[in-house]
Order: sequence, then C-alpha cells, then structure tokens
Amino acid sequence: MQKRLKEKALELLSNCTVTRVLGWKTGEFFYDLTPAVFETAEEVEKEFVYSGFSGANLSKYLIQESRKQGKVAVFLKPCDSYSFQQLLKEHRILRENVYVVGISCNGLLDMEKIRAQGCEGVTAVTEDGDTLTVDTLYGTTKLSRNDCLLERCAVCKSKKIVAFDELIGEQGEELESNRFDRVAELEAMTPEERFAFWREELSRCIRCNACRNVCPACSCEKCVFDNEKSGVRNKAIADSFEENLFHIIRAFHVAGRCTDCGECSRVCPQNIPLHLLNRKFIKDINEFYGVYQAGADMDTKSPLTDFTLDDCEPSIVHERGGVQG
Amino acid sequence: MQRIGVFVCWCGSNIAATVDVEKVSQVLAQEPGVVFSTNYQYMCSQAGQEMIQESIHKYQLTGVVICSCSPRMHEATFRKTCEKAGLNAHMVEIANIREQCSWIHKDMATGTEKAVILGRAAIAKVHLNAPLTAGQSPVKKRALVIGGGIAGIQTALDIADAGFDVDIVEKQPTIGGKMTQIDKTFPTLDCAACILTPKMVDAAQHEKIHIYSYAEVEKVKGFVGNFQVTIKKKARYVDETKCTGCGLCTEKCPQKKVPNAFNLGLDNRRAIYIPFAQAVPKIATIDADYCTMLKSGKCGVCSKVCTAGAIDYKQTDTYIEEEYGAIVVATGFNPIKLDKYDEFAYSQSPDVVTSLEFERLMNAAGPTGGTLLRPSDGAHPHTIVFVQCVGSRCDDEKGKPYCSKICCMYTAKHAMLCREKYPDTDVYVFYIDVRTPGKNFDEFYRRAVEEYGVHYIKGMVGKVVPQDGKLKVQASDLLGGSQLHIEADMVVLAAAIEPDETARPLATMLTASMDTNDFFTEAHPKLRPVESPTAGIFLSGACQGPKDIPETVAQASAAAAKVIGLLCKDSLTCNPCTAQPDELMCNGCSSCEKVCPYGAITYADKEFRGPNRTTLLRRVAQVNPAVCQGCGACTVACPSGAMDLKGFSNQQIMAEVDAICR
Amino acid sequence: MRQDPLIPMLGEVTAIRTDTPDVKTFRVMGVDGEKPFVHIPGQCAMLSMPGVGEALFSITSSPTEPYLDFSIKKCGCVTSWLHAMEVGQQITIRGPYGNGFPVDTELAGRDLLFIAGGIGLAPLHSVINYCRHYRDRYGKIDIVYGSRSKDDLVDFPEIENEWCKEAGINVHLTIDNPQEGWDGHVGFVPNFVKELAFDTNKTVLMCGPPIMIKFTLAGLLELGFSREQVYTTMELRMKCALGKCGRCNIGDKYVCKDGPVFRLDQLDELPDEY
Amino acid sequence: MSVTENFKPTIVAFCCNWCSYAGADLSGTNRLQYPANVKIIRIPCSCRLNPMFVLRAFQKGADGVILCGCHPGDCHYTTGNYYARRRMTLLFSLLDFMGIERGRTRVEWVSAAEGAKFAATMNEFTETIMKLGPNRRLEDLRCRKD
Amino acid sequence: MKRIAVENLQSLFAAVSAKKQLYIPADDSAGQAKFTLWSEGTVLTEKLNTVRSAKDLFFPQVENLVNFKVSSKKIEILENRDSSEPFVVFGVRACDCRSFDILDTVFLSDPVDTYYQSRRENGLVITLACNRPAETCFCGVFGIDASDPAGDVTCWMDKAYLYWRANTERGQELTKSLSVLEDCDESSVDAIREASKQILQKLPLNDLDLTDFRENKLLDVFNDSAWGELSESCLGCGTCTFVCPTCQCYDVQDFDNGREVRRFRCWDSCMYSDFTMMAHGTNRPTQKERFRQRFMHKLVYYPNNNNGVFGCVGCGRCLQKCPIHMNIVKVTKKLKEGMV
Repeated sequence: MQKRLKEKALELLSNCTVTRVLGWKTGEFFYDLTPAVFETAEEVEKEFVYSGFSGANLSKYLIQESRKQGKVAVFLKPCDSYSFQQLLKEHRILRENVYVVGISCNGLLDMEKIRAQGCEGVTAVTEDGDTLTVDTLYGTTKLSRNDCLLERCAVCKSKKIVAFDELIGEQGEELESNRFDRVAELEAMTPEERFAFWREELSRCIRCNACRNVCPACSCEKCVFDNEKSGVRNKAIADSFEENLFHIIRAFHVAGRCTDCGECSRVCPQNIPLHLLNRKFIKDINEFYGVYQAGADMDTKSPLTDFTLDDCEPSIVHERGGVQG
Repeated sequence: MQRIGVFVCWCGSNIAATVDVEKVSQVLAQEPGVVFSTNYQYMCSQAGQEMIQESIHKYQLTGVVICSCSPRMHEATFRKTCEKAGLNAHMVEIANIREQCSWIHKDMATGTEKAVILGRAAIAKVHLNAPLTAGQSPVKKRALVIGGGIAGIQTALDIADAGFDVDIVEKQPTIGGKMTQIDKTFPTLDCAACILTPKMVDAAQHEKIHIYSYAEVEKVKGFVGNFQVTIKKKARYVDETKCTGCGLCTEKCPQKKVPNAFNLGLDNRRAIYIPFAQAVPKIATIDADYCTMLKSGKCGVCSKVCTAGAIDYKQTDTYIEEEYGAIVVATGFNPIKLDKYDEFAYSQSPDVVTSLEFERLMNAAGPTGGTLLRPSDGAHPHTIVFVQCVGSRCDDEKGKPYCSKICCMYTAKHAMLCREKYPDTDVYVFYIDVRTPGKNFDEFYRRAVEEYGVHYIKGMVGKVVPQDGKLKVQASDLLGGSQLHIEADMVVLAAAIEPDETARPLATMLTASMDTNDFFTEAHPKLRPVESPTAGIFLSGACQGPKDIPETVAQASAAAAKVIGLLCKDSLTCNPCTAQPDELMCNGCSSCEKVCPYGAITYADKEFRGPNRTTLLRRVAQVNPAVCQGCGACTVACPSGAMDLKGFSNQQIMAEVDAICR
Repeated sequence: MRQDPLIPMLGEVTAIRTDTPDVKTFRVMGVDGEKPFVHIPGQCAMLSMPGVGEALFSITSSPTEPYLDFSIKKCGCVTSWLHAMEVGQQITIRGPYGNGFPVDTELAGRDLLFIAGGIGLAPLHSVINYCRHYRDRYGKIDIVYGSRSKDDLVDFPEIENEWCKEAGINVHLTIDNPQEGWDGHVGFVPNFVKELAFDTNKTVLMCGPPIMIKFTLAGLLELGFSREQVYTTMELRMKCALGKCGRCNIGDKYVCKDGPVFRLDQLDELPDEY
Repeated sequence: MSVTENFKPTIVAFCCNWCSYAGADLSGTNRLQYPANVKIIRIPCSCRLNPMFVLRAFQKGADGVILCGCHPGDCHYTTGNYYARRRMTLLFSLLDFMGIERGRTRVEWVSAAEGAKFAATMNEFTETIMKLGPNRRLEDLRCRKD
Repeated sequence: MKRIAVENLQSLFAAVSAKKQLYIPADDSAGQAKFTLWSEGTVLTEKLNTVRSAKDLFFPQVENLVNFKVSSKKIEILENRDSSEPFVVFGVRACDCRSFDILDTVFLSDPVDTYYQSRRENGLVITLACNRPAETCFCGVFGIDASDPAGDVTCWMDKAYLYWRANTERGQELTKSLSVLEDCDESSVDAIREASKQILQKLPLNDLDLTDFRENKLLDVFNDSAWGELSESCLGCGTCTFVCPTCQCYDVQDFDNGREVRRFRCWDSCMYSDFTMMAHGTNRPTQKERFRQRFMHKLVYYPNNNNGVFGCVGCGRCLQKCPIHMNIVKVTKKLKEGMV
C-alpha cells in the first residue's frame, strides 16, 4: 500500500495534476507519523509514509489547504472521506482545489493499545496477517492485530469511500457495526452509575482542546469557548461543571455533523471515550428521526436542521423507562 | 456601564398589595449601574410617564427598567415614553411583576423577593442592551380575503371602497357562504337573500375586487406588507370566461342523482351545477366525483348543449401567485357533525334535522319550495321539538366547551316562523339557558314565547326514538320537575358550530395562532380583536369565534379598517430585533440558512484580513433585516455562535439567567 | 497569610479627567488616601476591576507627585469599563512593574528629546514632569508631540500652560490634518522630527504607534542619531506582570520585567515579534 | 430520595413570547397560583433556547429548567418549536446519558389560552424538583450558595 | 540506605500516609498512571510514568488566588487561598524531579510566587529510579541520570525490594520516622543501577545533541526557515504544554458567581490562539509563531536566561501524546539541519 500511495503521489506531482500532496510524514520512530504537505518528489521519496499508524484524518487540513494556490492531493481512508464530504456539504472545503485519492483500509493501529498490553520501549511493529510482532527494548512480543486496532476501526462502520477522484484498492461497503454497543451498555445502567462513569471519565480532562482541534466538525473560525464575547469562554477546568459544559456543548455542536471518525478519542491524552457522547447523539438521531450518517451524501438535511410534524416529544427521554435517579 | 433608572409601578393595588414596591425600588437601587430608583402608583399614567421622562433627563439615564405589568401590556407604551425623552426604545426593559408575580403570589414576602429578582434580571439585561433602529420594508398595496361569506364580502367591499385592490379566495363555486342558505334573519326577520345578494353583486362588479371562486390558498410566504401567496384554482371544467350562466347544461345533464350540497343533501342536483340562482359568479361547475364524462369518458352532454363552448373536460388545477400586503381570514364556520349524537336519532330518522337543514326546509328556494314538509314522507309536521345546545357548552369529548352563541336566537326565529306560518303546529323548545344579549334580542325571544306561544321548557332531551312514523321525545322539565314524553313529527337540533376544517391548515400556513377549538386567536382579546398576533393577518367573522350576522359584519368592517390602515402606509417599520451574524466568526456552513423559516439568510463571499497582511476569501452569512422576523432559530443552529439575535442576544439571556440564579 | 505579588491592593479613583474623546486620565489613590506606591518614570501598574479583568497601564504622573495618574485610551474590555466608571469607584492596583527609564543614570545630564504620538505621551509624561521637577539634573528638553487632531492631544492644557511656558523646554506640537483654531504645525510626527533637525547629541525617548516609531526612527538615523541614543517602551499582552506567566516575552526578554523600556540597540537583538 | 430541608429550588422557565409567555400572563390574569420559585425568561421563540442557556442556568444554581413554547404547528414563526423539539430531545437524552436526573429538564407546549395549563405545569414541575432535591450533578461548586 | 520488601509496599505507604498526605502514581480508570492521593487499596502503577507530570502537585492546573466582593463602588478583598498542607509525593521519576529545578527558577525568583513556594516547602519528593525506560525517553541528553534520581529521598526497586536513600534533611527526618524500613547496604542498588544504565545507553534518542542551540544566535534560530514546515500540521491544542513538566505559563481569570468574583489562575498554553491576544490583535497571529515560541522558549530563551540550562527534561510525554506527533526531538533535529 505504502508503495502504491507513494507512486501515486509522485505521479500526481510530476504530471502537474496537483502542486502539493497531503499525506503522512515519517517520524523518529515507526509510529509517530505527522500529517504533512509534500511539495516535491524528493520529499515524497524521503519522507512519505503510509502504514498502520497513519491514523490521522487529513480532511480537516483541507479547509486551509484548499484555499491556497494550486491544487492539493489528499489520501483519504473510508472514514476520512465521510468527514471530507461533510465539510464539503458545509462549504468549508473548495472541492475544485482538491484531488482526492481514496484508499481502502483494513483498520489502523493504536499505539496506546499496544503499550497497554504491556509493551514498553517499543522499537518496531511488524504486521503479518492477524499477528503483530512487537520488538521492544526488552524483547519481542506477539499480539493479535485485532486487539491493537483503534477503537473506531474495531467497530468500523463503513469501508465505503464516499468521495474520491481516484481509488487505490477496492471500494468497500457500509458495514453492520456494533459501534453502539457500549452506548447501549451505558444506557442500561442506572443514572447513578452513568453519572459516576462520566464523572470519572471527564474528571481526567485537562482541557488541552486536542479533541476539539482535531475534530473535522469542530472547524469553527472561532470556537465559542475561545471567544470572550460568547460569554461562555472557558479555558480552565476550574470546576467539574466546566468539564461537563465543554464536552456537552461540544458534542451538541457537532451533533448531526459528526461522522463518528473517532479522532477525538484517538487524540485524547487522557483516553477519555469522548466518541461515546457523539455516538449517543448518533444513536438517538437514528432512533428518533431515522438513520442518518453525516457525510454519507451531499443532499440529506442534517437532523438538527430538519424536522417532521410528528417528531417525538422531549418527554420521550422520561418515558423510555429506567429508574429515575 | 449603563446609567439605569428603575421605575416600580404599584398598578394601584394590583402590584402593591402583594409586592412591597418601596422595598423593591430600594433594593434595586443597590444594583450596579442603577443611578435612580423609584416607585409610583401608575407608571403608565400621564404623570408616571412624565416622571420617567424627567428622570431620563435629570439622571442622564442610558437604560430604563420598569417593574410593572406584562410587557405584552405596556412595553410599547413605555418604549414610546422613553423615545420621546431621547432614549432609544430598546434601552427599556420590563420586569413583569404583576402577571408573573403579584397576581400569582399571595404572600408579601414571597412576592417582594421575586419582584426583586425579576427586576435584577431586567437590569442585567439592560446593561447589555444596545440601541436598535428598525429598518423599513415596503407595503404591497393589495389585500387577500380568504373566504367569501358575508364576512369576507364585507371586508373586501370596505377595503376596495377605500381604493385598494382586494382578492377574495372562496373554496365554493360561489361566494355568499352560510348566509346564502339562511331563510330569514333575526331579529328583524328580513330575508337573508334580499340583503346578501346585492352585496355579492357589488363585490363581483367592484373594479377593485377580484374573486377567485372554487379556489384555495396553497402556500403563503413572506410577512406583513410582503406576503407571497399561491392560490390554487380548482378545475371546474368550465371556462369561466366563456360560461354565461344560462344554466342549460344543468338542466340537460343526465346525472341527476347528486346530493345537493347547497340544500345539505335534502334533495338532488345534476353533476354540472350552479349552486343557486343568485350564485356569484354565476358559472357552472362540474362535480368531478359524479360526472360520467370525467369518470368514464362517456357522455359529453353538457359540452354539446353549451352554445358558448365553455365546457372543458381537460381543465386542470391552475396556480396563481400574487403578492399581498395584508391577509384577512374569513373562513367562517360549520355546524358540527352529529353522528356522535345517537340519542337524538339524527342518523336514524330523516325527520331529525339540524337547524341549518330546517333553514333550507323553510326557504322558498329550498327543496320544498318553502313549505315546511317532513323529509321522510312530505307530510306537514304538527309537533316540532327544538333541542338547544346540541354539542355546545359540553364537557365531554363529543361536543364543544363553548357556547355557539347564535342558536338561541335562530331557534326562537324558527319557532316563531313555524307558529306564524303554521299556527296549528305545537312547538317545543328545550333549553339549558336562553341567552339573548343583543339589540332587540330579548324582545324577539319574548315575542316567541308570549305572542307566538312557543313552549319553552328548561330541560334536557334525553332520548329521541323514531317509532311508527313519529319521534318519541323523552325529556325532563327542570322547572316543572317532571319527565315529559312528546310525540313529535320533527326534531330540530341546534348543532354547535365549529370553525371550518380548512382553518387549521391555513393557520399553519399563515403562522397565525389558534386556540384549542381551532378558532383563530386575536392579538388581544379586548383591544385588538380583529388582528391575529401574526402581523399582517386579520380576522373577520366566525373564524375567530361564534358570532351572528351583525357582529360578523361589524368585525368584517373593523378588519377592513385595520387593513386599510396598513395598506395606506408606503412602508413598514421592520422588527429591529433581527438576527445578526458576526462575519469574523461565521463558518459559512449554511446551518442557519437551513432553519430560517423566512429565507432571510443568504451567503456572500467576502475578503477578510488574514494574519500577516494576507487576505482570505470566506463564505459568510448575510441576514436580510426586512425579512428576518427575529425567531432566533439560526442563533442556536450556528455552532460558532456567530449568529446572534439583537434584543435577545446570547449575552443578554445569559445575564438574565445569571441574575435569576444568583 | 503571605501576601502574594498577584494579590492587588485596593485603590480608589479620586479624579477623572477627560482628555480626548477616547482618552481619560484617572487618579488612583490607596483607600487610606495615600499614594499606593512609589515608582520610576516609565514603570507600569496593573489596574483591575474584579469580574472585568486586569490590565497593565503606564503611570502618567511623575514620581514626584503625591498621587498616581493613568492616562488611558478606550480600546478593550477593561478600558471601556474604566471609561464608564465614576469618581469614588474602588479598583484594585498592583505594581510598580518594569524597569522604567534610566532617569538617574543614563539620562542624567543629557539633553533629552521626547517624541510621542497620541496616547504614547502617557509613559513619557511621567518622565517629562520628573525632569521638570529635577530640572537642573538634565540638559535641554525638547518635546515633539503629535496626534490626529487638536482634540486628541492628551492633556493639552498642561502642555500649553506649563510645558510651553517653562524655560529650557521646547514643545513642538503637530497634528495630522489642518483644523480650525490650530495655528501650529500640521503633519506627521516623523516628518516633523526631520524638519526640526535636532542636534544629534540628544537622548531620545520615544513612544507612540509602531508605524510612527518605525518612520521616526528612520528619520532620526538619517539625522545622524545612533540606535543607542533612542529609548522606547513596549506594550504586549500581560497577565502577571511578574515575568512568570509567559506571555509578554520578546525573545528572551520579558516586557513586564526586563522592559517595558528598551534601548533600540537592545531591541535589535530581539526577534521582531511585537 | 432525600429532600433537603428548607430546600428552595430555583427554577428557570424559558417562555416563548407569543404563546407561553402570554399563557403565563393569562394564569396571572386569572390569579392561578404557582410557586414563586419559578422565574420566567422571555425569549422570542422556543427555538431561541440555546442548550448553553440550559447549562448556564444549572451552573449558576438552577435546580430545574423548563422550556415552554407554542404547540407544535402553532409556532408564531411557523417552525421554531419543531427545531426546539429536536434540540431539546437530544439534549435531554444526552444529559440523561450522563446521569443527570431526567426530571430537571422539561419541555411543555403552552398556548396563549392555556393559563391554567401553565400554572398546573409549573406546580407539577416544582413538585418534581422538590422531590429531586438540589441540583448536585450539574452544578458549579463555585456558585453554590452556602 | 534502607529497604522494604515489595510485598510490604502498602505498609510503607500506610506509614507515610499516617504522617502526611501521600501521592503515588496509580492507574486511573483508563489504565494510565496518575499521581493519586493514597488511601488503603491504592496500588503503585506498573507504568513507567504518569500522563500528567508531577508539576501538578506544586503548580496545579487551577488554583484560587483571591476573592473579591463588589458592591456598587466598593470592593472587598477576601482571602480565598487554597490551603497547602504538608505532603509527600512518591514515585517521581528523575526527569520530573529535574523539572522542579526549572520551575523553581521561574516561580522562586523575585518576586516569589508564594502559592508555588508554599507547596514546594510542603512537598517532600521521593523519586524512583527507572528500570525500564521507554523508547521516548531522552533525559540523558540533559545530563539526568534516571538510574539515580535526585529528590529528598531516592528509591530503587527490583522484584524483591524497594530500596530507599534519604538525600536531604527532610528526607532523613521522614526516613527516621518510618519503622517499616529496614537497613541495607548502599551497594544493594548497584546491580539495579547497572542494569538500568545498560538500557539507558541503548535508548534511541540518546544521540540528541543540543550544543548547537547554545552556540547559535537567538535571531538565527528564530528566523530559521524550518519553522513553517515544522508547525504546518500543529493543531494548536495544549496537549504538549499540559503534559510537559516544565511548561508553566498561566492565565489569571475572574469568575463571577453573582455574589463574589473569584480570581483564579489556571494553566495556559502558548499554543493557544488567544494566548497573547489583545484588544487590537496578537503579536503571534499564526500557529507558526505560537509553535516557535514554545520551542524557542525551551531551547533558546530559557537557556539564555538560566546559564544554558534547557527548559526540557526529556521525559518524552510530548512524544507520546501529541496528536500529530510533532515534538521537541523532531524540532531540534530539523533545526540542526540548518545550523552551522
């Protein structure tokens, strides 16, 4: 795959289809790839990497990149293509300045999960089918690849690339996913348990804003939380309330726009399962207003900018049963 | 920092009885920015208003908080007051300490505490208020009247007489409405047709009036002064421009078994018809449900007999788009369906009729030619029982909770006419109460009882059983304390009236509000009875509530006066509380555009200063302040908070929240 | 309790003077009626209204006065609040911060040339009056002051009635555009400075908008001044004013601690990030 | 559920200007009683209610927040309450998901004619909040009045 | 030197905890280590280091400074300082321990930050030597010996024992009061240290050489053309600054609860777009300037003002946590390419 992508990047640059290529750049180690813009064949040859650690969703960079001079090529994995299309829908990306190379995907790896399985001082990971061979400063271990997938890949919702100019690899299908299982599990808990769960999770938040800044849906020119004029600027986690506020409002602002790309949870330094908040919204939207996948197409109205005359009442939340807390 | 004046109103004892106004003004004086605080007996009085104006000058106030009755009551008053003193009208906030405080709390301490909090919230809001100036939007000098009954006709005539164009949209093939079906009118007993038909003709001939008969309102967009209405002209399969109304077709049509709606199905008409002789416009209409030509393609008789060549089987619904400055709703009423009233045997015996059916049976142009005959056997009825309040003033699901208002009088009329025409008939009227407030109404009723010998019995009819060609009426006489059994030939039910079924969807289109009974809500029950709360929508006739003809006509003219007042203006002052995007924060994502009910939001590509002397081209939202009505849907749809609402800004509302929760 | 330098003391605004449409001068005293602290000309203080914010302002008054004055231009949240307040309002104050001008060392005995534009007079005002007070310690004093219009000259009465009339002080005023009732010089400060063709033996103290500084400096260099002769004062976002919060650095120097007064040759060694 | 003694809940009622605020006025005009804990904030339409305001109220010490708007179909602005309905449904569901008591938030459609319904709703809602006790799960400790 | 059997660690913690609050690195619900107030059942983590550094205990993310009560024209200043009690932090790694020196130069230089000062005075640091450093560790570059960290007390651990050496008077005082510790020979830890050194030498980032940064001119580094490329994908989040043991930028904010105004300070990040925002703009308008500020501060500005000591301790947290994997190692290597 790496070879095909590299060749494609070189081809697009050399035949002047594009002036820049957005991809992933090699790091100090095998896993610390950085999204980067490549302008020359030399850079591509030397530094372009595509591997199981090319997790970063590049679509958000296109908001800026598509507004620069010349056309930019971008490599989008299936879930990235949903983010891309959603941004197109919101007029954030200038489509004509982007050349999209869709790339099929068989799941990406999560270094945190590899470390969590007791691998310290990891120096190399080799993939061999379903097995990962992990070399560390302290020896070699074998792990099941499935156990090391990013959360979003473990519950992959779609292998379909929804927007592209060209494909590398096979076009995939939407998948039956059990991505809502964890949400359902939480729903089945008592409110006290749920409260305790989220308190524990959110109390770890350090308000680094990584979730927000990486999120393709959180692409506001100026976030309300950074805006003194909004009256709700909040920078610190001076109180547990502010942790709640930030994450509730963030989830609400991306509701109906979040494609469930999972970047928020991937980048959270505190491993807070932030995607669960977004997924709760997606699950509710699916249940209340019919199945909706943000970014799946260019036309369908987002559920929060739409309605039907016989939508359920907010009291459905009270009526859905369960013990009151 | 604003310089705020606080004015606490006693409203006589309305507020002062449960709110310590002195204390409220003292406590609020301590709030930041408050430079003057006082209380007075009636702030809305001349003296009160002058006090406010003097204080504005004396203390150089930049903001005013008035703790008084609901802003729905006097906000406009106080804004004007302050404006005259040189303060922007939108620097005034009202703390509602009457309707939402003194009137709902009995305890002085509680009321006072709450009044202080409400005052604080208003002060907190004023701190963030900014002067607002309203824009202007032009007025389209044309009115639409929906419904061509007496209400609609009167309104249209009055508006047209003032020199403005008016269109009437009537869903029936003819205008005239319910009044065309009525025989005589109370309390004068003059003939309905004699007074109505000239008006119908006037309307038809008026150069400023255009009648869209057999038409419905399909879509309404826009706002006061600038409504865009789509009118659907239903296919009547007759070319209106050619039909002379000779009526030959209606005689030759072989399809004779069509229930005559005009006579409430008491007789039959042809598939092509003119509802009645004086119909306006007098144009034939083909009833597509019955016409064999339209259903099976075989027949074509009417087409053959029509010398004008007006028949057009291929006609389709057509749509007309027109712009209006004002819309008058005159959709009228209908008697309720009585299928739920089995006890009165309405669906079992043809001799149990509604009052409106009875009206047709008495009418010279009716199915019986004006001779009162039993529908079942055509015999002359000797005993007639009138039952009042069928479905009116009802607690249960079947009927209506309200009084239908007109039944007492028309029943008296019916009873009186029966006795006059057929003195041999026994006439019984069962009533709960007889309500006759109106000029010459009670006299009229007393004549029925005293001069015409109508038997008025206070009591309820429990059951009507058809038996051996008679109707056995079981009833209780509440005053006599006895059970009555009457063998009647006819039973006449004074069915409750309800708004026309087209009113509800129309209200949705017009964004006009309705009460739970589907009557249109007036902007103020006493002071603005002919206006809907939605600007530019006016109410005429029974669509607003049950009323008789004189009332209807009065309201129709009143509505017309309001419309004329509106159309006289060349432009309207827009709502200054409009949405406003902060272009620097706008993402251009279109979320706001999608939720705007008025299409007030568009987008423009604009250049902005980027960092390091660069320029950035960005798509940003633009709000048309003439179109924006200030609902605020966009402000919440906007994720970046770039869209805010003037007068109800995020910061203002949050300041109120803060003050209340403090 | 150990009093932390971040904890301010209470002050009271005892007088407010409206200088221009957007500049007011506030006199701040301690609640005990005493001057809150003693400062060096060019130093700053943190003024704050709790709930509104805290901001750093140059002290306008001379240390020789028994009060602290601040000439403040309305531009942001805190300044708007200050402009809206009335006499008798308490605020909080902490300071003094920064290095100040080297009035008793490098400037002593020198001929001084003050160049100010608009609100840039505020920090220099303190020095000017200090020098006037210890007049014998300094040589000739020239003051070039310009603003958009006559109405935008901060504290014009004092300039006109005191500075202009004092022996040994030459005041050169200019406004950007001609105006009725103004018979003085019209034109921008940089050109005016060039026109005045000062002796190059003077030490220059300059404060004003960046664009003015840039062009005036070019003019001075043209006249033969060296960068070592020119002092200016900087303004950047500050929170602590103690050299700790990490905001106001230009390169390895903190404006709040190592500045705000810099000699131009010192600034040359720092990144152009201000 | 323990009820804190002398618990005086703060309840914020956001009312749309056209129906519910008028409904509240009507309940006043009819002298229908409801607890003084309820404080009304007038907004032009139920769709003006930003979830941020709901959270802000809880932050600053509200124990319950209720939104009243025109009945679906009766919105003065045609569609506002439909959007509000979706927004609040999803917001309430998320709050529930995070373990915040469901009873603390509510939406009720109150027309200008329903003064009695307004009063009854406020009585009922206040009772619910009394039972739930002080808001402890979505409060800002810095705002607690102790 | 003292020691205690690993299986008795809990009794050591209990004994320390009986005297002062004790923080140890323990796993949180996400399985990452965090300095946690010890109570019965809190178990020492197996992880090399905590996500948030030990600076949290001395310079917490949020702390109250003072309260104000404002009424009309009057202001009242109310004490609202978070009380600081004596505490012990156990398990600080060598890198974090060094970071205290760096924080000290900022907070304890005149004028002294008394909030930090009182926590430093109250806090007793027990370090723990590293046995299994990670591939991201590069403390050696800064002359830190992870096998023999500083602190009031230094500990080593092998499978059997925790070894304990008091370095300071305060450390000795604590040691004396802990009867659960038994004496042992100084040489007991030699093997551990040796094993640790072996690993430390093999660390992939050991070869990082920063001397160029001392020798190059500030302006040359500042104006290096590589900054644009290095910062192009930076998200502008604060992860690096918040997990960094030496980042100490803060913000002072007011919170008005309607009755009083609470002035607090909280961590801030020079990576944030509003960090230097003023009414009329910011002097660091793009992410490039903000990104450059952070690294210039650590690699040039701080050393310039502090005898060449770098503002980095090589803990490797930013290497592990940066969402886009940009970090000080990549930055230095890239910049060195352009240096002479």
